Amino acid sequence: MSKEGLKQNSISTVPKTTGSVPFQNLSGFDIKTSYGPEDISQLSYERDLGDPGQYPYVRGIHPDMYRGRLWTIRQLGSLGSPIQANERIRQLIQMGATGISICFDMPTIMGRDSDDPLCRGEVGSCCGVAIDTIQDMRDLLYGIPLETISVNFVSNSQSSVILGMFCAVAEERGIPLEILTGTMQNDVLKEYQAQKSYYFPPRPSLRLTMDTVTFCATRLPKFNPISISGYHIASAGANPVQELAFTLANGLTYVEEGIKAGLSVDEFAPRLSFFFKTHNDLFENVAKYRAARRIWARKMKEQFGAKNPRSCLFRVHTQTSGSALTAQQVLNNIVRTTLQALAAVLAGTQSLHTNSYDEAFSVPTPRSEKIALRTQQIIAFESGATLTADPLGGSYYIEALTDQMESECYRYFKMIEDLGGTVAAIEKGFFQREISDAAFKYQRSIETRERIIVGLSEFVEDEETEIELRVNDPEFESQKIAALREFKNNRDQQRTDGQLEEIRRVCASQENIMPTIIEAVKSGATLGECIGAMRKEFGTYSEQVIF
Amino acid sequence: MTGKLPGNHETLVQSLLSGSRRAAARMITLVENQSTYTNELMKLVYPHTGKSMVVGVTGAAGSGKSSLITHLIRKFREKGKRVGVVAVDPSSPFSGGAFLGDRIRFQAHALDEGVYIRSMSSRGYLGGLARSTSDVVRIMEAMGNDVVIVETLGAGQDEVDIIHVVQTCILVLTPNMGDDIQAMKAGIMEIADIVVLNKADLDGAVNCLRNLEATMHMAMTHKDCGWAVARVIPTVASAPKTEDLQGIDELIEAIRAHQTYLHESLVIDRIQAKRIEQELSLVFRDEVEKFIFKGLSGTGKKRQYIKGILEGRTDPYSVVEEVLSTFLRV
Amino acid sequence: MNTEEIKVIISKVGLDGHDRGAKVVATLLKEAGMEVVYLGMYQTPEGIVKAAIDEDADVIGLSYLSGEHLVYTPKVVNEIRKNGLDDVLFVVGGSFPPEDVPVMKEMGVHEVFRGGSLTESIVDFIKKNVRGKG
Amino acid sequence: MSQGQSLKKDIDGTCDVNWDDYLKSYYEKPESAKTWSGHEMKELYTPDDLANKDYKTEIGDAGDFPFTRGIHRNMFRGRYWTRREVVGIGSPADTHERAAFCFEQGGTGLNTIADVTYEMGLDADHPWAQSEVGLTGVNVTSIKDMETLVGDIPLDKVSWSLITASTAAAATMAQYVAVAQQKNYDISCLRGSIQNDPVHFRYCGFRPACPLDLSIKLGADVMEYCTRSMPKFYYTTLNMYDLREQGITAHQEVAYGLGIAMCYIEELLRRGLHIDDFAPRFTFYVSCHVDFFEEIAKIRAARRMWAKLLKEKYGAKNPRSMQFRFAVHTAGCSLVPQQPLNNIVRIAYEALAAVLGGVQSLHCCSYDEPMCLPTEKGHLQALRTQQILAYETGVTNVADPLGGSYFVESLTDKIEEEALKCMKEVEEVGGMAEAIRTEWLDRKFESEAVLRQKEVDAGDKLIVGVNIFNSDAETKTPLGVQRISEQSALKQISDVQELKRTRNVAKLRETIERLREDAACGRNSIPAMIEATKAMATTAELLGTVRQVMGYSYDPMEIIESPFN
Repeated sequence: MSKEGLKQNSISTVPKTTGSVPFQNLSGFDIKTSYGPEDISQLSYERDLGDPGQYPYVRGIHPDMYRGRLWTIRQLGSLGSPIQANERIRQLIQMGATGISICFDMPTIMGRDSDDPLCRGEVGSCCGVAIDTIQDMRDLLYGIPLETISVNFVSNSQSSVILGMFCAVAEERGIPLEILTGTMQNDVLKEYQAQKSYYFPPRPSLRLTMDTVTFCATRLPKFNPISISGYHIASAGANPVQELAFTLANGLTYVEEGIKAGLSVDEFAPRLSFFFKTHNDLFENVAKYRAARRIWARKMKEQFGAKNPRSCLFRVHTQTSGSALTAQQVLNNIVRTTLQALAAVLAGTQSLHTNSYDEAFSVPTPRSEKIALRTQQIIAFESGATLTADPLGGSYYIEALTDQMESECYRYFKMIEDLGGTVAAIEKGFFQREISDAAFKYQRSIETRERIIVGLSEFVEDEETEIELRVNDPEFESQKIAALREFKNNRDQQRTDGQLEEIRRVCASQENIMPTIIEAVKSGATLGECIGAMRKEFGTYSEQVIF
Repeated sequence: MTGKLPGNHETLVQSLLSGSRRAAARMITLVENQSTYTNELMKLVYPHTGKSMVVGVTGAAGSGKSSLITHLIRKFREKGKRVGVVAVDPSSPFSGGAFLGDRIRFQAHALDEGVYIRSMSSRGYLGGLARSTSDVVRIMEAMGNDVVIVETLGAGQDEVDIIHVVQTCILVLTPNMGDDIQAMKAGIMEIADIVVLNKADLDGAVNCLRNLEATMHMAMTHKDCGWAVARVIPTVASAPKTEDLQGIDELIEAIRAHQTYLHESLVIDRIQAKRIEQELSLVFRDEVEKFIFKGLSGTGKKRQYIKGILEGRTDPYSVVEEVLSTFLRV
Repeated sequence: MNTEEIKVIISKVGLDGHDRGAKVVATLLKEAGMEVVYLGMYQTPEGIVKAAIDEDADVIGLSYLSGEHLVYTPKVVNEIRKNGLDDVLFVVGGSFPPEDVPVMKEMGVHEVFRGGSLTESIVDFIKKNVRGKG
Repeated sequence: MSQGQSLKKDIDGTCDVNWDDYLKSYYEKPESAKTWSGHEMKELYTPDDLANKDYKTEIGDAGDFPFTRGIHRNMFRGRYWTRREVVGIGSPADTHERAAFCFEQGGTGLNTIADVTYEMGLDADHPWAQSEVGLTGVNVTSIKDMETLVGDIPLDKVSWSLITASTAAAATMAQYVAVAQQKNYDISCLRGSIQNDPVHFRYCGFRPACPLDLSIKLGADVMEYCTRSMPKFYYTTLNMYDLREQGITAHQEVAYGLGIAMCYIEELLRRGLHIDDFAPRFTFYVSCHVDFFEEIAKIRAARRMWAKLLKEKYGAKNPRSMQFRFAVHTAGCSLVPQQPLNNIVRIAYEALAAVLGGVQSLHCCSYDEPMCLPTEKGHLQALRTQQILAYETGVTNVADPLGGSYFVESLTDKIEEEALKCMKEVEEVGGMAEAIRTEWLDRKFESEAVLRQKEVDAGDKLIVGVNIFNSDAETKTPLGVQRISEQSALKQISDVQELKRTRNVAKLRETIERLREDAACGRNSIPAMIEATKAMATTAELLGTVRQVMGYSYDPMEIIESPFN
């Protein structure tokens, strides 16, 4: 056995710092040594918890939770070309995935076509599919029975166009829009707060989102038009309580906007869903979900007077934390992902994506993707964690932590309110500042060894396990561009131009944009062209830089 | 037939007579499986049998038969005798399979060329002895074993057929058998030539011993009275410590005594005769049945008879009468 | 050939006494209708093969646990060959790296069942491959 | 539609999905509502489930009787659990090299594990041993081997964990002390532990070495010796883990484990020790299996049961006597060779369960254990798993974080209730010693093990890669395989033969005679063993002598005769 091996194996490699975490969780709460009945003496089961499936839904939104149905095993991962992406979907399903999720390449995310000069080298990037035209959407959805199968689009600023293409393809197939199911991420507010892939100023962006919401409310009643996403907020560096507070604040903003747009809360609120991230701190994470369910339920009922219980349900998709993974000692990431996935299940998530262990430095390989999937299956079928709803419910620690999360969250609501609401706060750079402060604080804690990341800040190894990389097809970009050219040549240019003009007109008006977009993509207008037309009307936006 | 043994019966039997365990093993399998060669083989084997001492050991499951036997083997080997052992275990009524665990206890002889051990499943045949045991014993005799030990599970009265195969029958009892004792008394005690109380170190052994000896005489009256089971031999056949073993020598002595008695009193001849009688009836039963069903096959008669009995037009007895009269012209 | 005419020797070899797996398999083969002669622990290659001869066994099944499989398998195969039991099926079960499966087959093992094998797969293999004795 | 056409070609046949099956799996739900051990679980647990439960007396704060919530008030804030990875493979020299390196790295805890030959009590030159020496650990035949093993590692600065479980533990103890004394250490200051649980070890394949009365005698000899002479030494790690690996359930693990513990306790009391003299040094080895909450509940239940047992049955006064001190070994039998990297997932949350249960010392399996002895990479991964739990997950912040959970508290009660039933069952067959002597326990293990396999065969228990999602078979171990060279072993064997040729036989005989007397008069055999060891007596000679006195064959394998007859 090598000396190196001996060193690494020796039980002596304990960190120089005494306590790993200075007895604070990621949100910076001071955690007591132990919690007992006295810590939850104020708690009233009926008022503050309720059984699963009962208001305020702290213990879960379904009475029988995973006994009724397991969470959806929804693995992301598309590949450059729509054809390959379609094939990937099938592979994942054959490995046992129970949800379909599609993410997009950089150009698509930025609302540009593959042939856009700005996109050289980016086509098919970041494990996403490149969608330019309705033909791409046809290929992507080829053979998938949209009548019964729900598809999740990880699409944000470009959502109106993607939804347009989705509807167009469905109509081509003669499927009535009313029966379409699925989800559009379509959460622009967090783009300004965290993800930073926006095209227009916040208010027009918000209007586009609300157009899709109202359109869905009337035309696609079974479709989730927004998945309000804390994941990206957290990935940008927000701590768990910030993720909680900002996500819910955004959610409440969409509700207000929907009501402004003339919808009744119960018309669209039941279709709002959420997207959280699970990070390394197990209990804090569970508390975050439980608090979210209580806050959302109470807000919807008490502030917006929702009558339909479904309006009060905090339904959430979860992804394990990509940013918690390290490029060092990659197999450690299997351990992290396992613990995070377990945390999400104990928190009562409705749907789950587990990261591949090599995600930190490469596009996942088939092997790593399989293990990510197996991780969920082992938890589902071996761990017994599905046996009963909210297994942690009643734990002195978890209940105390849930309460603390909740009150901290309300503190943030107050701040946002004082700044004049979410959009104003965005424009004032509030979220951006909060997040970058938290990110900085976290980074510091790692550099000062207050926090230890195994294999990164401690227990570092020189020797690394060799890992296979998935290489992107270098030919792909040029092929895609060629295909796009051919497509453009075969379309009725005049008709297309007309439709693009129409988009610009509607943007100036108060009309709902969706019908026009559907017509435009049918006429062969590309995603980039549609966005371009809107940009002419809405202009662009650049935030003040936050230090 | 596989490459593992010479194909024709003569050579197979020849190697058996020369003591080949391979030949014995294969032949026993053929007999067990009631293969078509059985009769031919047994014809060749039979003349070379009947000279060995055949000892039966019977008793309830867990009474320690195997442990006793392993000591008997040791003793006989010390005297330079070749020993064959047939250990019969019951087959599962559900699957027909069987778990034959006795060999674990015989591990001490695992490498001894002078010991041939064969585990057999009862294959559902009642009476603790597999249907083919008597043939198997003959084969072991022909193989040249001076002693053949037959171990069977004593389930109760149906055990009785062991006496037709063995000369000296050892019944193994244990203390605290509760009601089983009654069954034993009523049943197989009558067939025992030697009664052993194994696990005599357990509590209650003393009382049990007294009760048993009290009932002996009653039991004896049912038997040929020339030999009286004077007493019950208390033994301890399995103990991790050799010093704790008990009664093995006494048992060996009792076996010797009984054998001497058999030969001096010539009772041995009667036993051999009984054994042959039993074999005859077994072979008859099988052969006649085979013969008749062969004759019936194709005629559709068998089905008619069954139908007739079903519909109450006739009954098995009349049918058999009719069939026999036609086939055997009695 | 009828299942109850399939005679299987199940044994451990060497000092490793983890006999749980061997016992479980023995019990389940019995329940599958076979006649199982169980030899237990601390057997020698010679003793195992002698038992196989006496019992006219169709199958020899060994269970390993502690990495001794590469030590004993050749010795057992050697005994089997020496005694010309070339129609006896030799299978082993236990904990092995997949790399060793071909190695042991090369040595003369007919099939290898690694941990997690379902009983059905063992029964099926034996039924399919056991050779009749006429 | 040209692309559409080409697409059709591309997809059809290649990877066709049955959308109906897909929908079925979308609506899939768990088949069974039972825990791994077969307890029917309710859909929901609420305060009603804990209604008539008094926190103070039934649960208690961490650090307070009955210690349900942990034996320390501040749990991991005081110190982390010990992250133990076992060292010990090949010859004493190999093992020393590895141990020494750990120490140089500032290691304060060393583990060395005995191989099968040593556990069986055989010298390296025993015919049965020769092909297996050093295969699964290290064989210490004479004081020479122990000297090599210890080398220059300062015994007063290190906590040495000697993993010998069988009756050979007595020899190990003697050999360790002998070396320590020769090096002029004050043995009363030595810290460390020895597994020393011979009674359970008969079920791990060492029956010949571990007859019941001999096991209790020698086991208790070590315990008594340490209690009187080495107060800082943990003299037993009562091994519930190995029992669990036989295929029994969580509550049986606790029940039978405590049952065996009682065998030793009663022997020590019989020898005139007071319960509080020795109980504080009693430690346990517990399994963590795949059923997350059940294992946590099991640990909490075990803590409560031990506390009550010691207080109520044995009248312990010292709280430390009532504290269930335990190490966890994640369940080797929960791992499968199919899709081996999946085992990392299982190990990860099994280890989490151990930590949430408040473990004192944790050993994670290597993911490759169902295939071979752990590789370096496997070991390392296991260690990293513990480190991630310790430093990244924040689960160490709070003592018994699950305390109060309606589900966990109810499950804890359930396990305790079931375990008490099992203990009663054992009482009824006349106590654990009787249950072992009459092989009642053997039969229990056998039937349970068959049951477990049937559950998997029938799909009542699902194992990913085995009876679900088992499509692909792998042909190579992802990160390689551990092999051991036989060379070092051969050297050790010749050394032993050399030693036996050259040692001073007269002196040896004296010490062996004294050992024989002490054993015969029922005196503690460790002191005599120490003297004999110093006179070059070998492991087999020490144990063989006592075996003979107790009426057993000198050689467990019954092929060698005593050289002293």
